[in-house]
Amino acid sequence: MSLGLTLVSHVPEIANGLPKLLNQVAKDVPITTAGGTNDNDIGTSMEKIMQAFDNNSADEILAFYDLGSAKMNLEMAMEMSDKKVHLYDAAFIEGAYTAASLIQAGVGLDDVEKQLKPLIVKD
Amino acid sequence: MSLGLTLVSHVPEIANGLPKLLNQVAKDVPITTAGGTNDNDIGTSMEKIMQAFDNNSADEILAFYDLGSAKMNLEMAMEMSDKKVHLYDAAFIEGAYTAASLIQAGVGLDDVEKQLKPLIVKD
Amino acid sequence: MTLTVDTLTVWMNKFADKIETNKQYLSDLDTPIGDGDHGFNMDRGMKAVEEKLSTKPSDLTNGLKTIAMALISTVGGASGPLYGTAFLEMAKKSSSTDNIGELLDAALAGIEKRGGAKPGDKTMVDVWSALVPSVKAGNLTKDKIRSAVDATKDMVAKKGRASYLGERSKGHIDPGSESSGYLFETLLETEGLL
Amino acid sequence: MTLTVDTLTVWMNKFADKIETNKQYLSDLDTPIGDGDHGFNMDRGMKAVEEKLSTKPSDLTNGLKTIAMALISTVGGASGPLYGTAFLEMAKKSSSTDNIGELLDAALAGIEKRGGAKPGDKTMVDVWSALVPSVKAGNLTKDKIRSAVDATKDMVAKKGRASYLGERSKGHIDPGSESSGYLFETLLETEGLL
Ligand SMILES: Nc1ncnc2c1ncn2[C@@H]1O[C@H](COP(=O)(O)OP(=O)(O)O)[C@@H](O)[C@H]1O
Ligand SMILES: Nc1ncnc2c1ncn2[C@@H]1O[C@H](COP(=O)(O)OP(=O)(O)O)[C@@H](O)[C@H]1O
Ligand SMILES: [Mg+2]
Ligand SMILES: [Mg+2]
Ligand SMILES: [Mg+2]
Ligand SMILES: [Mg+2]
Repeated sequence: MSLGLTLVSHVPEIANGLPKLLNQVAKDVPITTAGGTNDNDIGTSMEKIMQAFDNNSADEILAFYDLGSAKMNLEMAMEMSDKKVHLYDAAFIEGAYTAASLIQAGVGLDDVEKQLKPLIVKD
Repeated sequence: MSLGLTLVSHVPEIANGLPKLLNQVAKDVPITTAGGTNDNDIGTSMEKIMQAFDNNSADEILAFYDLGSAKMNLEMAMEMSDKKVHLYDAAFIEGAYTAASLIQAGVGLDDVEKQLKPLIVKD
Repeated sequence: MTLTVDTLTVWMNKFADKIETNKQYLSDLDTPIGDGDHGFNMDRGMKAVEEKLSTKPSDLTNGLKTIAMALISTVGGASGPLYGTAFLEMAKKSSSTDNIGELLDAALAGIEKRGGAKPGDKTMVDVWSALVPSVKAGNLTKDKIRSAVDATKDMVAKKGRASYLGERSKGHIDPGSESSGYLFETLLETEGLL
Repeated sequence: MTLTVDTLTVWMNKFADKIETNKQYLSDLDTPIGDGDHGFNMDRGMKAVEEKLSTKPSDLTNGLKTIAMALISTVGGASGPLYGTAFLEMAKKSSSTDNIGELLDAALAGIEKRGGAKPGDKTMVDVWSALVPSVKAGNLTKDKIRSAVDATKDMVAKKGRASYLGERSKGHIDPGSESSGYLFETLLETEGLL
């Protein structure tokens, strides 16, 4: 069972930039992103999130987001998608970095979640 | 006494993108950034951070960073700079968003710090 | 108390008009406690809804689903998934009933599930939870709508962008509550519906 | 036990050579528990140091300060501010002493202050804190250096990127400890210094 990440940000640049930080420590972890609205304005898009799930080659996806409205679009996309997706209310960059590092090191989902616990800062 | 933000990220795109999110809710808050190394690679630069302090028109600066080595460069820049800078080990995007919103609403430093407390996730 | 494709269309066109007229006001409400885009978001969304409904939907369920998808795709902000879920839940419910009260009950449950807000959190949930019972009791009035919207003014936001301001969110009407107020006003103005 | 501009320059050139020879190995050490750049970072930094020192510094303090600033500006990763602070603290201390042991004491204190790591946290602090006392006691050896570096292998990282891996950081030598080992080896190899 392989694990991957989907990153959802209100800002296209952040969604594009964060994988550069993560790829350095997790070059084998599939990372897909959804940034901005369908018009590439500040906001999020359920369609882009569905696309990011689809484009991710992993069997199971860990999803991270920046602000609350991104979470709503994420949850809608999860309801409409066939992929198995786990959503974390973790600090966005710190949580994604932690998960990416651990998945690269071969750590399983349970242990990844344990290490994400102290990073849960929103709901 | 006016408050501003300096944002330090390993990734130039993240440093450039985050102010777009914050400007929407804090259009009067001075925000300056330092992203990437002097060669614009992934990493941070003390010189860029000093520049971001200097370019910030506020009297006092609240500083946020993504990963630990950014913090070291931030602290060096703080030691070398004349500006009054407060450094927070808060979730990067969530902390900066919270601080920007509150400063825009005219909240003072003490109350901003109180609201940042639950977002402290690293050291 | 029966929602049909025709009354739904009239209702949505009236709602779209009211949003367009008040889009600057809604965005202004969103400025001190949010990012100042709520009116523009809703206007973009309702223009897409109007456009979609200009082709008559085959039935009520499809009409409601079309509205939901248009809002989800075009609004952009938090109000997109929230209003979108409201209409999606109405679409689902419409396979077993066309009673507007029951449909709105399903919509409210959808908004609460999607956003996790409870009454008192200074969100559109405050307006919906105050007014859906009035619709069901057959006694919705403009005054009740106004009071439900105004009641959000002194609340402290617990959800959405305004919640970052804590106590400072007091003293401002919640923008999503104001737009929800318009939805109920235009419901009231739709002849033959309530 | 006296550091001079000349011995400092010889030491730094030897260190730069050792880093260059082993840059791939250092980066490989940084791959399983970091981002795989430590050797390239240090090589970039030490090339800048060599270049700066090709013009003879006016005195020891300026020499040490020049090294610090070159490392701070060019290394890019965490090791930049750490080695940079080490040389900056030596520069400050050099106004009152040129004793290598006392200078290294100040350097170690600077690294600890800058990074907040303690012995046992699987960082370069482990190597520095094990070896500075040997320098001062006049009994530094290659073997001691090797053991200090190797001791980091079974530690669990508490600071730096490797700390994100928790228990999984075990079983790998810390790259910054390896490069610090080179710094002490070349110190040993610098004639007339210890
Ligand atoms: N979690 C939530 N639950 C219910 N309603 C919410 C929630 N978050 C936001 N809202 C509503 O959405 C409105 C803001 O919508 P809008 O400005 O379009 O989105 P955004 O805040 O993303 O810019 C708020 O005024 C509030 O009524
Ligand atoms: N907080 C710290 N305190 C002491 N040493 C540290 C700390 N963080 C990292 N290091 C050292 O820095 C080394 C990594 O350096 P480098 O790879 O150049 O930086 P980066 O991790 O930013 O890519 C680690 O092997 C460790 O020895
Ligand atoms: Mg808004
Ligand atoms: Mg918005
Ligand atoms: Mg590294
Ligand atoms: Mg690095």
